[in-house]
Amino acid sequence: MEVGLTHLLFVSTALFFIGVFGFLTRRNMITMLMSIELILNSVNINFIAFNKYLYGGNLDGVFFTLFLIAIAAAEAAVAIAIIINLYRSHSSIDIENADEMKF
Amino acid sequence: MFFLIAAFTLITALMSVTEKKIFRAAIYLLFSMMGVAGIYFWLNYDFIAAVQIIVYVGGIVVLIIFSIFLTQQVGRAMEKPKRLRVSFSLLAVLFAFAFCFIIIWQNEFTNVEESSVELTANTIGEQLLSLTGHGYILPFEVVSMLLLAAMVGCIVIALKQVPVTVLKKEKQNSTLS
Amino acid sequence: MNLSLLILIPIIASIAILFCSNAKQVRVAALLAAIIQFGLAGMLLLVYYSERHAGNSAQMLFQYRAVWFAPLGIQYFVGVDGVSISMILLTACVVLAGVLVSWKVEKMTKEFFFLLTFLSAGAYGFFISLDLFTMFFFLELAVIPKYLLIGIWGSGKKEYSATKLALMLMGGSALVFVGLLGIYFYSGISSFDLIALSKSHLPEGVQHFFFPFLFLGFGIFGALFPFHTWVPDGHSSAPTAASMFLAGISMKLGGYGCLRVATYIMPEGAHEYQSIIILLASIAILYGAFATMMQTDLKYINAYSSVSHCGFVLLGIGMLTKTSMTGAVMQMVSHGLMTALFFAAIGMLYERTHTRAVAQMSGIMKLTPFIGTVFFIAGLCSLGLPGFSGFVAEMTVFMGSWQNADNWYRLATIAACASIVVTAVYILRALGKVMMGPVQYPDASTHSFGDAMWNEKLAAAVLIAGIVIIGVAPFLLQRLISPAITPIIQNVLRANF
Amino acid sequence: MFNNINILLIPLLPLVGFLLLGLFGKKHFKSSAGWIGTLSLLASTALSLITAYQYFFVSGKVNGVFQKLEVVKFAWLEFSPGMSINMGVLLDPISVMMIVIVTFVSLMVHIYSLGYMKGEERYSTYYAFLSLFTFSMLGLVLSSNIFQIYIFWELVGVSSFLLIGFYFDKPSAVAASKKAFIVTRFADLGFLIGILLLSFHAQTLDFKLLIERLTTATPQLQSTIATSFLGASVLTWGLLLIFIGGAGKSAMFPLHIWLPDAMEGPAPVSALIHAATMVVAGVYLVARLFPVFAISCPVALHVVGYIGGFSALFAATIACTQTDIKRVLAYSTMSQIGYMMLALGVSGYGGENGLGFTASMFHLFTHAMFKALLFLGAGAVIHYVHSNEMKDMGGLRKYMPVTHLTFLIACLAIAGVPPFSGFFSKEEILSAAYQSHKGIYFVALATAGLTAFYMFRLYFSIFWKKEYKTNHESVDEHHGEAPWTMKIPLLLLGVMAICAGFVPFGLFVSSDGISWPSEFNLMMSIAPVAIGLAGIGLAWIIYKSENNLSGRVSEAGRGLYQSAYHKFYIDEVYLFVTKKVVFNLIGRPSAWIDKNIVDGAINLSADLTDDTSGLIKGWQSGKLQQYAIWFFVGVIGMVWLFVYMLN
Repeated sequence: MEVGLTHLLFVSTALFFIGVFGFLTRRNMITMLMSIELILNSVNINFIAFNKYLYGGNLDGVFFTLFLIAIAAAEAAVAIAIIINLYRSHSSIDIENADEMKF
Repeated sequence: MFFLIAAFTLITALMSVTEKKIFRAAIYLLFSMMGVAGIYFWLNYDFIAAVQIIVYVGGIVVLIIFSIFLTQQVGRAMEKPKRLRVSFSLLAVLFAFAFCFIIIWQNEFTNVEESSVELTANTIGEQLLSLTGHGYILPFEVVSMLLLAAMVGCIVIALKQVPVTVLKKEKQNSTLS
Repeated sequence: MNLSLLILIPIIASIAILFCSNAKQVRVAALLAAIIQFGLAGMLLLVYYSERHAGNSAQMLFQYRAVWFAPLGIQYFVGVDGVSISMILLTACVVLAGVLVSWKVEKMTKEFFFLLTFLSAGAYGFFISLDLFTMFFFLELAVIPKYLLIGIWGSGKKEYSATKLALMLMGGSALVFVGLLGIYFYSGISSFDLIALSKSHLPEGVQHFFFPFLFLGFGIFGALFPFHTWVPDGHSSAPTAASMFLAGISMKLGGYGCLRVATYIMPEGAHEYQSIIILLASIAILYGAFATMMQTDLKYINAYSSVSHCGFVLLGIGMLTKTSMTGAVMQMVSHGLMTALFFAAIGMLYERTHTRAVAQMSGIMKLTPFIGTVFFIAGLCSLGLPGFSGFVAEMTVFMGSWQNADNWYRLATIAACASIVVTAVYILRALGKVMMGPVQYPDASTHSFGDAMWNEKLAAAVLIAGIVIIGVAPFLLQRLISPAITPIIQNVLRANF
Repeated sequence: MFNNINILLIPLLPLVGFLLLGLFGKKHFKSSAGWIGTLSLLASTALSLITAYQYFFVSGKVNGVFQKLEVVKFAWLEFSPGMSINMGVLLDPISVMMIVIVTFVSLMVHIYSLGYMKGEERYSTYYAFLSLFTFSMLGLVLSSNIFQIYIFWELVGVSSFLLIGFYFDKPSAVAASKKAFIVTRFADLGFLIGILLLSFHAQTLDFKLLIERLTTATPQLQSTIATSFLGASVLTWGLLLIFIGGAGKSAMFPLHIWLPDAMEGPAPVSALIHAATMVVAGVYLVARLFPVFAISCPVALHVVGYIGGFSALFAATIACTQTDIKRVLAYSTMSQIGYMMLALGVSGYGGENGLGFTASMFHLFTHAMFKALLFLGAGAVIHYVHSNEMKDMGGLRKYMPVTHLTFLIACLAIAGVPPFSGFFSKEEILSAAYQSHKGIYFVALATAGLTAFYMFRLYFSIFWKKEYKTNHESVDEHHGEAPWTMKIPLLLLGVMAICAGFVPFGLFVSSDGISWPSEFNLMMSIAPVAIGLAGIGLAWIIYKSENNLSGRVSEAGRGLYQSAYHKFYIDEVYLFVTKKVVFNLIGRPSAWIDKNIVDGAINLSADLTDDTSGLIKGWQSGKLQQYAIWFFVGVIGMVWLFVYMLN
């Protein structure tokens, strides 16, 4: 069977929703962060796939992926800094315990 | 080959979000990232794949593992998520997945142009730093700034000593509630 | 004459007050600003007269126009006619008296006078604006300080009153803003320019739809029944000067807006809703008067009587005749002065008796003849005694209303006339109870019953002078106002045919 | 012609006096206030006499008709073209007559008060108020504009209020002053609406034009008369409403209740305001608009006559039973004013027909003199006895000879005994009534008898009846009858009370301004004189000396006596209406509705907002994953929308 764009998109969509599922169900902030990484990766796959199959003449998808990876790195670093800080103040990184920002 | 890589990626990703022990989840994530890199290789985007491995596998996941070490007793099972939420999320996610995929499935993609550019580090570098045509110098600079800001931000957040009074207050709050 | 001075001086003064180092400097700065404003207002009147005398028959004098935000056509556009000048004079009098009366404020003096001065800038700005957006801006500027004035320096259930007042007035301005947007988008000239808008004939449907927003919005400021309930609570909780400002100036913002914006730009709408306006106004007049009869707190008495008196303003506007509108403006000026005087007198009394309950006072006239006389004058003006301003204003409204030949409207006029009897009842009850009767304080020395201080005397004198001048020579005011009503009435007449 | 300044000075001099005394009296003129007031009024009196002379004898007549002269006129407040309040001075026979009465009586009262009010704490204030009143009253009678008269109408009302409540630490005085003001205010409401009605149809507020337009038959007037409202023509309504204003000020039934209570004020005030001048303002008002009443709307004039007649009889009945001497005089005043109204009511317009009008004005003139005298005399008695009650008096004729004499003159005058002034004016009224309406004639005749009876009841009770036993030995040694300042006005007014009747009034005052000689009808005078003498005789029998006749009489007509003594319970009815109906049925519900329903609605909306926010604030739980789920569901929903719904 010829592997086409649809297959790649299937993979990325599945990865995306696995990430979403993780994000919704996990209570540990680090694991939630990991789910977010999965979501970002699925986006990257999309970019690459569209670039490869639809706009072969350009490199835009590639660049977006590169930038996304860079941003993801920055995001992960900041997130982890926040998590560690939160851990210091709450002695926990359970998301259920960090609900001060309500009404 | 693609199917193998894809299956590997998805299965490890799934394991990563369902695994009870956090460290193992991180390891599964690592594998999943490598799977994604494998897809890039399969697509002949070697450079991206390399970046993927370096940044994700070598950087982010390692960072995550460190933070796990800092905040968690490794190997202890995490608290179970609420059953209601799991089932609700699962339902929502499955529905949404089906929904999205049906849209994708029904869509006819038409190829606009054939791949003509040789994807080497050289071309990427040139286009990334060029000012003309499809040059990406401005986003490049912006991203550099962003990275710098993120670095500074990380340091500020992580190093800030939380004032004692705030701590006390929060403790009181937690005991009260 | 540069009208912007009227706004600039209070703002500069309020900033200067912030930099003062002690209470005395603050008071002097505020007083100076008030006096300068008073002088400016007087000068404005003179310059206005000389300009008119020289044959300048432009509708608005001393116009100044500067683009504020070009893409939306928002301008800083000011100018005055007789109506604005009379309102500015009123504001100047009340502000001066208010500053004098609050000479003794000890708590957070600097902030108090800052807010007072700032508030006056809002009022001046409102009255001279000819651009609806600028006008709205100043309207808002005049609301916020009141919340603080009542909430911080008030008495009784001040938080409740302050919140209620601010919320209801904000609700009013929200309605006003909807109306403004309606005018802005349907006029077809994409401008907030009042003069230009008044000449652009809005489609009838638009007028019918948006008139209630504007009139109701401004009406809330002007104590339109049944949205008057902020008046009693707000007035009774506010400190003396804030009560004076509130009743003397803020309630006039509403009346002025109803006349200058709502009726002027949308005469067709005014015509459509005339019966409702008149109905509500006459209800407010009578019902406010009857409700006043049952009040036992002096400030509540005056606040409810304000509801009743402001009903005359709305009645005059609703009748849509030239005389009645002139009367409405005269009533605004007159009521502003009179009610400020009344609140000042109540404040002076309260400082001495430490109560405002009518039942707990008696024979004050013997103890403090000056304050007693001031109280009497305010009361007599309120019940419409000739020689004071209340009479001429009310009579002009009545005469004007009667010119509207519809029988039902005449019935409303008769109902409004009937209120002068009820007014006499409650005013005389209060006067008889508080001022007359046997002296109830056998040991008057233990109460700090001095007669009025210099500042109180001066404040009362300023207001009484205004009241008496209007009362004795109403033609001065009438000749100032009446020509300025002409364009409005022309719009109304054009809409009818 | 006239010297305008002189005429303007007549009302302005008292105004200057008021301002001077009101602003600086307390500090600078504490003791000289009385003289300042008196002197300014003396000048004013002299000027008004000069004016009267000029008007009546020199330049008032043109072609044998007394003109209505608008001497001064300027627009005070212009409502719309044609409709403006013009402040002006209108000279015609009745206004000239009134300024003479007002200034003269006021002067007498000023002089009298020099003695009467001596040593009062608020002496200067008293004179300030008196001056204010005099100014307002003069302004009222000189008004050239119906709105101007309303303005001064209110001003006399307030000065009356201030003077009744002069002793403001006495609760009864405060209540009386409030009552007076509110009742007359209520009447003024009618006046005001009447003005609005009339002015709208006449399109002017100036008396001259107003009268002209409402009396000359034009299509406009016809249509005004034809416009009917609730079964009567608009013009009738307007005139009746204006009459209500007049009735309020002149204490006509049923708006009379304030007048007896107004006696709480100092006696000279009662003499000036509540006997001679202010209370006749209502009569003056009707007289001012008399052509309109008589020519265009006789129905309204009949109502005036009926109400006047009823009030006259009604008040006379009550006066027979009162024991407070000032209240007796107050009811007597009401009765006499009823007489004047009656006379206007039976009058026609022009020449002989206008007899009632002339008679009414004549009676107004004579009544002002003898009633002021009665009040001042009563004041002297009260000054001497320190009581208002008849039972504390008796036998005073030896102690107060001057007062006794003048009081007797006044009593004879009011009883209509020839040749005192009241006789002439009453005779004219009765003959006018006889000519036009027999029923009213008999009412007037009965009133005349009652008047004689109660006046001499008063006279005998004060000066005869029993030996005076004083409770104030020590005080009596200090002051004799009264200081000379009090005696002079009594004597002067006494002279006037005798002479005033001999003025040939018809020559000066008539309904249409044309002089006509009113001839004295001897036949007509027999009945009133007889009935007057009968009344005096009856009083002589019952009250001359101490006996129990009066007790037996009152016992015999117990029901009538009791209800008359309680003033026919009119006060109670008013109290019921005001307390129960106005306060409890209107005022209290209004306040309640405002607090609970109108404000309640506002508070309810606030509470609803609060409750709603309480309900939905749980959504802001702070739980990140909840937010994420909603966000996710939202995104899916939107995609669904865009893909399937909007395509």
